[in-house]
Amino acid sequence: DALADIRERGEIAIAIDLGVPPWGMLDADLKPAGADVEIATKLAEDLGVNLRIVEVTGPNRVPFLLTNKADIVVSSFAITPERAEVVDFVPYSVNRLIVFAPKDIEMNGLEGLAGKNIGVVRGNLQDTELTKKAPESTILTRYDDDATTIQALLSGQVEGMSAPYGIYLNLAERFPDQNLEPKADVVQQPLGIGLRQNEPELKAWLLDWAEKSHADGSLNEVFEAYMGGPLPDLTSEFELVRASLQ
Amino acid sequence: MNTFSTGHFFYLIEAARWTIVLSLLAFAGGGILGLVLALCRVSENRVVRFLATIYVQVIQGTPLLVVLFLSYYGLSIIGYNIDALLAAGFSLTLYTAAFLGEIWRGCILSVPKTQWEAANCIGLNRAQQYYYVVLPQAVRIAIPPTVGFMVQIVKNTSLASIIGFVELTRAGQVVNNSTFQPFLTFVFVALIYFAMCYPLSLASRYFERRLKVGN
Amino acid sequence: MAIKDSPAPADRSEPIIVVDSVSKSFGPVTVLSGVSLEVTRGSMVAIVGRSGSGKSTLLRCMNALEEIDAGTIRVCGHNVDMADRATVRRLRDDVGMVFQSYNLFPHLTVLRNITLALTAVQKKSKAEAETVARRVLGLVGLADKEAAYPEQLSGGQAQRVAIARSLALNPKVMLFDEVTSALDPELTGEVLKVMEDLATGGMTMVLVTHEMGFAKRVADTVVFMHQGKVWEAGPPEKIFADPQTPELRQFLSSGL
Amino acid sequence: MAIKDSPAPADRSEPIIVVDSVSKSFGPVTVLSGVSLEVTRGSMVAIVGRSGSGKSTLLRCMNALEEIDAGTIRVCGHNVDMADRATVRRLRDDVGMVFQSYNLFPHLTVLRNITLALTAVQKKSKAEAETVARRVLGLVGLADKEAAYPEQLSGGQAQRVAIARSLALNPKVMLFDEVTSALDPELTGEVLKVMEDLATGGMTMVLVTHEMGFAKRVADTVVFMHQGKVWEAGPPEKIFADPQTPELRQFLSSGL
Amino acid sequence: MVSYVFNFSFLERTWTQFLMGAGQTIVLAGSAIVLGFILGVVCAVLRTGGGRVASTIVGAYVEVIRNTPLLVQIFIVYFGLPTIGLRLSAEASAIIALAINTGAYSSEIIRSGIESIARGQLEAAECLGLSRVQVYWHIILLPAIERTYPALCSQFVLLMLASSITSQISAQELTAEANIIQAETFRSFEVYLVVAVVYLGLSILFRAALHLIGVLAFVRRRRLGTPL
Ligand SMILES: Nc1ncnc2c1ncn2[C@@H]1O[C@H](COP(=O)(O)OP(=O)(O)OP(=O)(O)O)[C@@H](O)[C@H]1O
Ligand SMILES: Nc1ncnc2c1ncn2[C@@H]1O[C@H](COP(=O)(O)OP(=O)(O)OP(=O)(O)O)[C@@H](O)[C@H]1O
Ligand SMILES: [Mg+2]
Ligand SMILES: [Mg+2]
Repeated sequence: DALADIRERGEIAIAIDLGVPPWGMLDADLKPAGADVEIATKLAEDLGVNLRIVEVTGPNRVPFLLTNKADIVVSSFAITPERAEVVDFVPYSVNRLIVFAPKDIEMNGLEGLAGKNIGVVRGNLQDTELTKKAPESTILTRYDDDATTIQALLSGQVEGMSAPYGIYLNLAERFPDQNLEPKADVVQQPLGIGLRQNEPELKAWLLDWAEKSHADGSLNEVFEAYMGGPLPDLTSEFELVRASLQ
Repeated sequence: MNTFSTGHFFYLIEAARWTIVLSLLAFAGGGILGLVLALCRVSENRVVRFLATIYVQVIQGTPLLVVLFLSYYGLSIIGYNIDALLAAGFSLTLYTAAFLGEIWRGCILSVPKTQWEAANCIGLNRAQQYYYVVLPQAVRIAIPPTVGFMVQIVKNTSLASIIGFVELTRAGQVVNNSTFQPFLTFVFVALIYFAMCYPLSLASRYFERRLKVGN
Repeated sequence: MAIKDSPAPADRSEPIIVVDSVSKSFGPVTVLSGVSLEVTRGSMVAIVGRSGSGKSTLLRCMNALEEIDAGTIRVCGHNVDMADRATVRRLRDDVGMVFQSYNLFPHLTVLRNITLALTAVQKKSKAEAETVARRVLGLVGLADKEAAYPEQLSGGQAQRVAIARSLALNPKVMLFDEVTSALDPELTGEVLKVMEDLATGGMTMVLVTHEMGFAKRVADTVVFMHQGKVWEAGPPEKIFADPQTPELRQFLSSGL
Repeated sequence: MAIKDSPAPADRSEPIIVVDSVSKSFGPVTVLSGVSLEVTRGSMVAIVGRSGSGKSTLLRCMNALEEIDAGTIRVCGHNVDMADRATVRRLRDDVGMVFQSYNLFPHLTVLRNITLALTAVQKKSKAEAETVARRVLGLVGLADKEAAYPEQLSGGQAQRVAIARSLALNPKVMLFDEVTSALDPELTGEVLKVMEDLATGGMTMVLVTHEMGFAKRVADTVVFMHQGKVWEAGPPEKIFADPQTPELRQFLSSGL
Repeated sequence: MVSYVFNFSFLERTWTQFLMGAGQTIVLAGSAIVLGFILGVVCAVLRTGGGRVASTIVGAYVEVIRNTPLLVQIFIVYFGLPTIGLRLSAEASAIIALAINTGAYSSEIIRSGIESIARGQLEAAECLGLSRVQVYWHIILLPAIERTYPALCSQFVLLMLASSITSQISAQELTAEANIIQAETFRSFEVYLVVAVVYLGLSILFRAALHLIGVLAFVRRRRLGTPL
């Protein structure tokens, strides 16, 4: 029983990738910061244990979890059916993915991407979604992380890029001379706290916690601070998980 | 989002300590095992030679990333939880030895056959032939490729980020992702790597020059 | 083979090297075909013959540096067989060899070239080894070159170092391959004196040479090799004065 | 130096090699001190002397392989100076050299060792070059070894390939360093004949040797070097029959 | 003990992707090896016999490239060149960066081979009248490369493995494909095992090819039966 273990230890190890702003990053004082960090901090507080952040990277989030090197993962995990075969999820946020580009580039809506070269993070949700939804003639150029993709946009290797709305806000503020603007909505995907399968107690606790935090607006508060908009309703997602618990 | 500051610079420097620790582990372990391997590869015993060849083929053919991954998580999965540092040291040793062993084998073979014969004829045993006659001559030709590989090791320790080490390259990525100033960030990363690797190159030149005496 | 009278007490008539029907090819090239030879303890045998007749190869076979295809070789009681490493090692303690191409160790000084085996194999102390080395260097007239590296030596000096390196080990049998080829007459004479002393002391020597004067003067027995065979053998007076085969006659007639 | 009468038309008394007061040291070791020497076109000069007396070094200086410390050397009208690369290249077209240690190219076959310079320098076609190479290989008795690699050769064979390699280029001046040291008397005789033919054809030859018989028979002039100096020089009859210095007397007396 | 059930069923859908990735890696690494080797030879020659200026320039090139991370070099080619108006595709940038990188390492390896050639060899060649270029071409290079061939081969295999890093600038190759599959399925262990096997296969392939080239190029070793 992982939950009991955590309580007994008085500490929860949460895996967070600190290289994916605005979810996880370093602040000006080089302290962990970002939406995931705040949520993890709150989670630990509510559980009444100390928080230990385990720094992970995109590719080793799952191995860390599966080999007991972290108790849970709060690291902008998009929930997909394939992934759900390997780990369990408790929804806590959503990822609103858009395509943005400089103003002078003509592209409106997903159809407007035809023939355009768009940068995405390889294997991330925007990659899979755009592969499905964008017109045939769209060129998707895949990079390893957001920072590289941004660099590709700035250096003109791609015409536009797809990323979470929060990143767009950041960039627009930081590089005003690029005249970036949103061009198309891609998808809104629920994000989940990842945990090992067959841990019903922990899963139940996390679900209760998420529902409560969702209801009292604390999840929304964090979301608005980083993503520049309100957190959409997650009730239906919670119900799906609740159903799987029975 | 914040901008690149001296704080970030020191964060990089601090991460570089891991790079150094991991490199030293690789040099020490890989150097010793690599020498054994090189000797096995030129051994007169067929079985020894064959086993060493298999080892070199397999380890050289597998990306270090995969070796690291399997020795850390793979062992965990089958029930052995090992320390990350141990896993890194183990993987880097295996990997470094395979390459150094192969480089050194070439150098050993480049010593003319007549030198072996002369050493043999004055009664030196196999170990003595290596120690007194062959290795000193092989070392000279071995220095540049060895150092060349060692500086690659220093940089390849960055792959240890897969098992959780925040070493120089990973720290650079984190800083870059927080500041979105890739050129500045990576120029500093490159400079720190240069500061760690260049002394190796200098040492190599020094030893090359010294060993030239009497050759 | 001929026996030289000398003060050494050992049984001089017993053969210390026995080569029996030895054959050897390199791929399609047959280099030795059915060579048989006996060398008695303390004697000095000179092997002569045309270039390419297999002299160096025969010497190398005696010292287990080449695998033989057929026949047997016994040296100092050891059955020479490259595959048998233990025997080969014991063989090396008894046999010294000087190569046609010297094969000095380029990374070691002249002195170290000589002391190496003394300290590493014979376990002499450094001081002891250097005393021995300086003595043999003196014998070959190179006392002043002990600190030089091989590439700083002239041809004749390198050859003398190679000789000194083997002499220092004081083996029972010495194999010399064209050991005076780079020496001027004066030095040749000196090296010869050294060899004669060694033979008197009981050392057995086999030397390949193409200087007939040298062979005539030093050898108890002269072996003439031709096309990988022992064509004629006997005491020098007989070989040089009364050659039996036209090949040997032709070989000798062209001498300058 | 002595002039040999021959059918070639060129002015035979004009010196083709002029060595003037040449000195040379390796660090503290003085190897040549004030050597002067003239060699006339088409003559054959033998340099003799003790091991280490500077014979090889003198030859190497003539061919711009060693920097000289003082003095001048002119060969075939070229001022020999290692620093002047253009002249050195022209010098090399006129001068051939055979090394004491052969220096064959180990990665090339015997044939290719010889044809290399013919095709690369003299721009002969491959077929032409091979014809020349086979002819000189025949001259030194190695027609059957053209496909072998240097490490497959016996000492004497390697030496003959080195000779053939230089001969093939047909230079105006040939420098031979102990070129018959690994040859048996019969072969020495053959190589000698080749040399005499070349001299008759007008080639100038300087050879270092320690076989006095050879020097006596082939040379127009014999130069005796001692301690880095030209000690005595003159026609062989005079040098061998009537040595002027005790050093030369001693050197000759020890001959076998 | 963690209970983990291995599941390779994703291979059914994705094996073509792995295969394609392997093919792309072969092209990428193969081209970079050829270019890098040529660059390495040229640099080694300039370093040892090209005069002061050339040797200083090559020396600086070697030190800068060897002592900085490959990733930075790739970024500079891919993101830096556009600022001076030269925009290359990811694959072209990757090949150029990898070739420049390998060139530096191979040039050092070959240089050590060149410097191990005995002086007598050079003297003999010069005495035959060969020009400097000819001496390098006929006498020095082949034996130098032959002597250092094992080290060169190791370097080339390293390059093949290092080419995985180019996925970062969107070059298509094996690791890139594997990352996609892993992100989709979360089957990290299985994907890593498959990747390991594919890379192992590739490296055996590369080694075999390099060995074959060695056997063809070094005629003497082949004839004398000396092992490579
Ligand atoms: N590179 C060098 N460094 C130092 N000393 C050298 C070097 N080369 C030659 N010498 C010394 O110069 C002297 C003359 O050498 P050289 O090779 O000219 O002799 P040589 O007359 O050809 O002798 P030999 O008949 O033995 O070949 C020798 O004492 C040798 O030790
Ligand atoms: N490794 C080898 N491979 C092929 N043939 C070889 C090899 N070594 C020697 N030979 C050949 O064997 C023959 C005998 O060689 P060996 O060296 O015994 O001659 P030698 O009598 O010592 O001649 P020299 O007086 O010229 O030194 C030669 O024809 C030579 O070409
Ligand atoms: Mg021989
Ligand atoms: Mg000499």
